[in-house]
Amino acid sequence: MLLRALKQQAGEKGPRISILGSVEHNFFTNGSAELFDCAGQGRIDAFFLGGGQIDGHANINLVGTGDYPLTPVRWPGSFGSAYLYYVVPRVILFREEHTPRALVEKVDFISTPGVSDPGVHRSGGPIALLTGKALFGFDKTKPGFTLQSIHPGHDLAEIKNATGFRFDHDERPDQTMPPDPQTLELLRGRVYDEVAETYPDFAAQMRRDIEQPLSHAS
Amino acid sequence: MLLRALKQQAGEKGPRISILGSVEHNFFTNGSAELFDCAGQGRIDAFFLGGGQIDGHANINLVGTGDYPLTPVRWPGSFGSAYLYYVVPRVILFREEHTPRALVEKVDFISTPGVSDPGVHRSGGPIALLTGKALFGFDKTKPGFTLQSIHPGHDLAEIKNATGFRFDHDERPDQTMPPDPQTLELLRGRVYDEVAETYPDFAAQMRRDIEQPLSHAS
Amino acid sequence: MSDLRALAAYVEPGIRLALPVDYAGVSMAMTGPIIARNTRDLDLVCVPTGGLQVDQLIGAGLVRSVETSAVSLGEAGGAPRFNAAVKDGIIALKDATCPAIHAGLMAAQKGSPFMPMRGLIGSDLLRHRSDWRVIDNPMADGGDPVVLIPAIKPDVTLFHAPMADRFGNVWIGRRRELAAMAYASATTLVTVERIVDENLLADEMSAAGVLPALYVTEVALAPKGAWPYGLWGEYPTDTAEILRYARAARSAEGFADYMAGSKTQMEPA
Amino acid sequence: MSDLRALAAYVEPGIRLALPVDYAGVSMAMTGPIIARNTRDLDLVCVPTGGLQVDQLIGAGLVRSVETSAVSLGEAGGAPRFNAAVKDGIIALKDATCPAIHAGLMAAQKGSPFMPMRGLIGSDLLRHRSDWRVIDNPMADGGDPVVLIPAIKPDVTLFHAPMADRFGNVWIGRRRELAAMAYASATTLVTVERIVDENLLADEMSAAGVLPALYVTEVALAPKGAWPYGLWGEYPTDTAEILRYARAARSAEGFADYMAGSKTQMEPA
Repeated sequence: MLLRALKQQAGEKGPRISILGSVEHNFFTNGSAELFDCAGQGRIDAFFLGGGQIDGHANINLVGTGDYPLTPVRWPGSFGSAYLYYVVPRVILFREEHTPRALVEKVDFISTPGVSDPGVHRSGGPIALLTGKALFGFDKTKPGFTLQSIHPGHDLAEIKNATGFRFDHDERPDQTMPPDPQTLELLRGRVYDEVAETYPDFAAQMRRDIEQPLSHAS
Repeated sequence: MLLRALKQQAGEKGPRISILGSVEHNFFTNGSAELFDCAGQGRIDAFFLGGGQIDGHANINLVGTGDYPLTPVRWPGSFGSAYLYYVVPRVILFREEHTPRALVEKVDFISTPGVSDPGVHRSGGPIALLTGKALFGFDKTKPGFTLQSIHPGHDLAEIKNATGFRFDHDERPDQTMPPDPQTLELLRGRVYDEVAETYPDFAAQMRRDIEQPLSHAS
Repeated sequence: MSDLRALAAYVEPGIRLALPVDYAGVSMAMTGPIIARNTRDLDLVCVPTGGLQVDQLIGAGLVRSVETSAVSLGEAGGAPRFNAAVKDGIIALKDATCPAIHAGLMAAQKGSPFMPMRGLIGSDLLRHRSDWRVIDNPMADGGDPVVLIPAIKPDVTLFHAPMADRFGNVWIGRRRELAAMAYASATTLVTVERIVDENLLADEMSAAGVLPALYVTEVALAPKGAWPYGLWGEYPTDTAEILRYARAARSAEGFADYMAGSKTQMEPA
Repeated sequence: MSDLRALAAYVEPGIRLALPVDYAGVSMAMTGPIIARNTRDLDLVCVPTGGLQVDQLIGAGLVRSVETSAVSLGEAGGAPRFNAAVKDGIIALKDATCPAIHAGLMAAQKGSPFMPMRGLIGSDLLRHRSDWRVIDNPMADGGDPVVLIPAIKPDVTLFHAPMADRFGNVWIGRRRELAAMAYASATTLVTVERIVDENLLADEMSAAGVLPALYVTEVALAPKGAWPYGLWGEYPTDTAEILRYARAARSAEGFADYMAGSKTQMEPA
């Protein structure tokens, strides 16, 4: 949405974005199977995927902790991940919570694996992982994550403590570039408005979270 | 259509009839695949199937005569026969032309077979064959046709000469019952009107064919 | 035209019942009548995920198994009675992924024994699904494993739609998963906001969004029948009510209280 | 918005070109511009059968192979240039049956290598199709042979529809095989009767019959663009004209004369 808003400000045609459950952002007409068909046809370039647990091989657990099926903590389920992760070329993983219980050495249940054996049809997979503290890239040949940059206010020692899997990194990692004011304005304006159509409570909560520190600062 | 017209005259709900290419008689909304899906779901009870050649095992040839693919006489093709014939319980074969070139001992090309080997999934198949001269039943266990009745104006010797395959028959076969006046009126009135929506020229031709002998007679 | 109780009579013990995703048209109006009959041992198929209705049927003790890609209350968080039933081992789980549910229904729609599907290989979903098979793609020169999903043939499909006509044709618009569910099912029960006089198939514009009567067993009127879920093109989701449920249903007692309260007040405020 | 010549430029030599059945929306308006480019070695896929357009492309010598369940002129009888080309061995034949064509397109739509299909076993269609495979159903206890149809991935799909909007969304109504063709194809070319101003996806009623712009490469205006075929909901078939063609095209010379005459008079009378 940000990319589309930026491109449209620049007078260009932005990318198509689909939000499940939205009318305004729903350009599908063949029911809930169409997204997956579309991905199978190679028409979807990128996809964002969260996870209850993410491990060092980029395996994703969306099912629950402990021994399946009697998982003491049960999450909703795998949704379309066990398909989209295989066929969408650029999957960006995200997990706001950057802790050893979220970023684990090995997930308790593989909803969808980060890498596949040679010979298994796989045209897609993870390219990055974004958390509340840092940005990682993913190299499927190793396989493993490499720290790309650390968000302002955090340091390498903290990242290492907070991450349950091993990862490669430079001795002095880059800092994540904050968004410029124009981008921030778009994010907090138009993009929130668009998100609010489908996730009104989430958008309202985000707005409150942002306005609070701002009012403290003033 | 006749059955529906009769039932509706009697105040009953008639069967559903679909004519491909018709708006009025099209209650499908999922494109041309829906008829076949519907049959696969077991929702279609009966189907009429013609054939360029029909043989004694009820094999149907809709492709052409001679050696495939260089058939000196090419017919349009197999349409949906190689599926519907397997899954529609009651398939009624029809061939107006009752000659040894139409009803053959062995078809030149099997568009769809009359019977299948044990172990092959087959919930449907032929039950009868109607020609311009006679009505046959089909027994898949033999497999083969049995003469049921001969249309008025024809006799057993003529049927035998005109039929390229062997068939069982009584020594003195029944005569086909002509339709009663009410049925005939429905056929030549409402049913033609309904057919004319999709096949206007065919319906007009049939009307002319009927009116000619009638005007001769008067 | 039937009433909700007549529809509920089709939901017999031990049947396989298909229910749509929260935004497609959930017949919440039928949840009460089904629970009132106390029909047990239901095998639910969520197409492709489940929410409030699934959670309530589980909470009421009617459910034996759930085949689904997820169960959640969306913005209101996890599905409390589902999560509790999983933890206690009360329901059997057939965890899937969305396109596998669609593939199973498509196999039934086509009268095919299975559909192949990419993905899945190496996942624990596959490891726990003994009904799924892996074969080497016979079109390839060797290797190339691919998963086969068996046909999913629900006994009953139940959903809510904006309208039906007097002939039993139901307007589902672009929510074609509802048609896919009906194609695959022996019986299809539909509640609608309204019944219209004109034949929805008579006009090409409306016909494009119709599930023909051929696939529809019963239709019943249920205004606001998706509430507290919304219905596309009709009314929004009542998120406050779903949050109220989510809080109440954290405990079995809270769930029972909420459901008892719903009986007296089935209509939205 | 493009013109017909711009659309014809996508039809390059050696491509696999998918065309719809006569009653679904044939872009007859594009037949002339394609023939004018003299694009040879086309592999046609008829979805699921072919008619006038297929016969004319074959008559003009552009076609290398035809995958189809049938080619005919309907009430006007056999397709004369197709029949002649078959007899002379000029075109390669991939004779199919309707649901096999749909199955191949569905495999491409799903990103699957193949689809299984009942029927076919024991037919000479199967015997002549080396690209189809028979396997024992892995879901059965043994035996139960079933045919696998490989994915059909056309390079280009071409059809005619009543309308498109300014954003490239095309209204196909209930002719969903047109969507199936587009899903399966790399490029989709559409001619339409008219372009409308409003976004067809903005209203749920019209949206239900829309092929979204996402799948549409080019749209061009071609009023009466299916003529002499009819277009559902718009105008009837001009049977007299198809009969005129059928008579003329019995010989190669008659065909050439007819097509030369069509160039000067492309519009219906």
